[in-house]
Amino acid sequence: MDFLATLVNHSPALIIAVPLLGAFLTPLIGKINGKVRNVFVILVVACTSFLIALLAYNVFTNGALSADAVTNNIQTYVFGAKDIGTPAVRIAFEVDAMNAFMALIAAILPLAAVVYSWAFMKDETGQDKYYTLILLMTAGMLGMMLTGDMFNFFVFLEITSIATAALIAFRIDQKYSVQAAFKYIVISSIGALFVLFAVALFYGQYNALNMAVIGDSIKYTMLDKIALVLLIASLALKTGIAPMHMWLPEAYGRAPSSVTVVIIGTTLGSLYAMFRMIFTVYGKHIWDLGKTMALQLPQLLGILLVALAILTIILGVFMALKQSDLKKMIGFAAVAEIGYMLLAVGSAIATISLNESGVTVMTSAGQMALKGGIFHVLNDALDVGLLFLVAGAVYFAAKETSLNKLGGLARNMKYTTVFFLIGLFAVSGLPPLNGFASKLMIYESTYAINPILSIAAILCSILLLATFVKVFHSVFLGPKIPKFSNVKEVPKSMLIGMAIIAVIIIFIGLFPNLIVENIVKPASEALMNYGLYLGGI
Amino acid sequence: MMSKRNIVGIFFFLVIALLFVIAALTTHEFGHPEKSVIPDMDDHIIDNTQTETGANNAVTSVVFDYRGFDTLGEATVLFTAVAGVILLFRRLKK
Amino acid sequence: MSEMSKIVKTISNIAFPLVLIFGLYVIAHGHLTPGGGFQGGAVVASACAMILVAYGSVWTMKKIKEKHLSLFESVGAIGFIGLAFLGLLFGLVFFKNFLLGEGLIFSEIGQGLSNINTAGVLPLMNFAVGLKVIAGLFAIILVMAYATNKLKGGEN
Amino acid sequence: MIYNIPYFAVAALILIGLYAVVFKRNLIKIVIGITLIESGVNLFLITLGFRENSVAPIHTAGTTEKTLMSLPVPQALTLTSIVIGVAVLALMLSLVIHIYRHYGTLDVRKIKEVDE
Repeated sequence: MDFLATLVNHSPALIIAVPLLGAFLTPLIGKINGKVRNVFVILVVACTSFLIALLAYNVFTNGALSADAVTNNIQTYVFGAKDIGTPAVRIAFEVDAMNAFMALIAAILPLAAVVYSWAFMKDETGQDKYYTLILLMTAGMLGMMLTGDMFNFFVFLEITSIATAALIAFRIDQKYSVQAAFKYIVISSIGALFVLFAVALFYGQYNALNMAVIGDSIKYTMLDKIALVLLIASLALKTGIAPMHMWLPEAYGRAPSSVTVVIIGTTLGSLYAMFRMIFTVYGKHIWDLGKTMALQLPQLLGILLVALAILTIILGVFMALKQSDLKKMIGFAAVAEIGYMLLAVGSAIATISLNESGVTVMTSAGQMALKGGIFHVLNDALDVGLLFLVAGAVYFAAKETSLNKLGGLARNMKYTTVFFLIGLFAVSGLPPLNGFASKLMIYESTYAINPILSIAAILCSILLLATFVKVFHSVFLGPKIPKFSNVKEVPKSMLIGMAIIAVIIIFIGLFPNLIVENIVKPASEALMNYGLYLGGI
Repeated sequence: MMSKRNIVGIFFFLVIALLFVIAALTTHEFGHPEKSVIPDMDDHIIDNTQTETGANNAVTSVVFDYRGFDTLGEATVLFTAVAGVILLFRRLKK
Repeated sequence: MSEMSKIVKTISNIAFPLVLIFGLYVIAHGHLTPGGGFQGGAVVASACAMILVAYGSVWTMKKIKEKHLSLFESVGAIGFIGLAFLGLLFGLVFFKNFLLGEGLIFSEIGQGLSNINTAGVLPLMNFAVGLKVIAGLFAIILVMAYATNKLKGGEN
Repeated sequence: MIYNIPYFAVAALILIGLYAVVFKRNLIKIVIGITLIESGVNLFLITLGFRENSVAPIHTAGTTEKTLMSLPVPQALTLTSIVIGVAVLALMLSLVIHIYRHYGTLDVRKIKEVDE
């Protein structure tokens, strides 16, 4: 058990270091043999997922594996020394329940992606670099989700965006993918540079880079307000929230499907960072200073986020209706799904107010909305990821993604059809799958806050279901098309990749309370109790 | 010849410009970082770089020791860019 | 890029070793003077870029392929992260400066400009990063120059 | 306000870069705009760390003597940010080369015309 405790103690560093080392070794191992390299990459990602599972278990149980590493459900790791010292000079990772929750998402998606890639990428050139970049993306995404240092966050943001842009342009012979990659890198480097400017503003005022230290010493100066605006704008840009959503469906649609699954994780990493900035770094603004200010920051921020969210949902759903390309259509559905998360969290922020005894609290509806929003982050990653993998399987088998030309694939591709049905029901929120569980929480809580929001959300969800049913009909049902009569079921590795996600979707759909009670509730409490995070350093 | 898109663009541009100008006005006086906060972290590094890291050069001690993990990330960024560029200019057929 | 005239070639032949030495000096003295792995690596990479400009990308591509440079870069990166892992092994913390004060190489504490035998793993990390930056930047320049050469129809 | 002139240079650099990204039609100019924004942010970091009458943060005469030194952390951050900028620039330029290969032009309007 001693070894296990040591492993858990060092797991925050190893979670980043193992995929990085794997990425550096991949070009060397690729020299030996393609199969050896694939096995190696899958092993590296599986190792990482295992470490994440250990870390998350330790954090959620408050130290069941290594009690001395965890206090108040927060595990810290300082690089280069035993502790961070009185001025926090060193980089520290601070993993609380919310970080662990996000890391769990990042544990599932790359694993499915690399297993799926084995057959999906079989005939492509440049596989060494492809796997290297996938591992780098995984490492960067995990770094974004675990780090407790502002500048370190910027570095990982850039690692993910460069790796992502290169992979979006993987099919360089198709002009649209090159274009989508260029758009993506322009947008994301502007976003990242604004984040860096905000970091510099913090540094100039507080002479600190650690999130907890900044959050502890933050005042309500003009520069803090500017930094908040820049952070929210740039992270919204990177998350694909309307009106800055145009890059997202293109990037999702033009990248190879196995890459898209990981890009979903990176997008959600940016979303997580936005929540972390609002709830923790600006926690004092939202909870303590809010009661003394004439202009109520939480309400203002909440209403702004809700407005953006509604716009995102409506734009996403209506643009999805118009699409004639399968992958772009799922991309717009992904935009709408991000809107649902933002809607829930935004309305939760808007409910923060003074109660009778003069303490700032979030109402119970707001707390439920926050839980629903966080739960939906997990569900969206799984549902949209599964749909993209299915779309990739369709492309792999039929070499076509246009909805007008596809048809009648269900006869030859039985398993893929089943997976698409699972993804369809999950993403449009039908029972008994996971999307229903989280969307129900969002509907209930937003109905208590403002019925109009809830009704708009439900209507858009129904429209989304209608769109997907139409797609299902035109791709998988319908008359047999002679061009696709020889289509075969996709190879086993791709089916396994899809099955990994589908099994988790069904599990969460069957036991939603298990997940909500054990994982989602601690995560939402970690966001609400910013004091614990600030006290972790 | 002002299209609607241009007007919206100019509006957002002006808003962002205002942000940066206000930031430039309200940042502490140039050359006097101690006017906003006492630079604890940097003074700690300057005073202890020789005893804690053994290096005379405080910048190198920050880059490779105090914030060594950032440098790993930075090296990774360069590695990523090289991998990406080679991937983009690869031969498409085997 | 096609090759340039004899004058340019001769001058760059003379300048190349000088720039190379200066770059290596900057890398080796990273913990004592301004500079370090990145800066020195960029200097050496610019020397390589000068050769590339003088002799043309086709000639350079015949001498060294980008996959070899990519391998060198991997080695540098593995060296860097390997030093961090050694810190975990010997110093019990990832990125621990485990050589400092242990009596092996680079173990002394800096007392001024003269002593290069200081700063623990920092000089080693400088070398690893330097190798990585030389190979990485040169690979980027070489690949892009070769690709644009092909784009123009290979006028070489 | 006269003391803040370096910060106005920062704001000017960032805004010129942003202007190029938002309003220019040539892809190379957009790329130049991004590098301008990046230079502005780097300049901001460096100016934040400057102390009047200070020397570079390198100990040249043993541990005992003390002189006023400028802040080392912003310099390290800028170093990191410059390398990241180089990486982004390399990738963007290779994407521009590919766009030129596909379309034969770098003008955004002409690229849109070809797409339709």
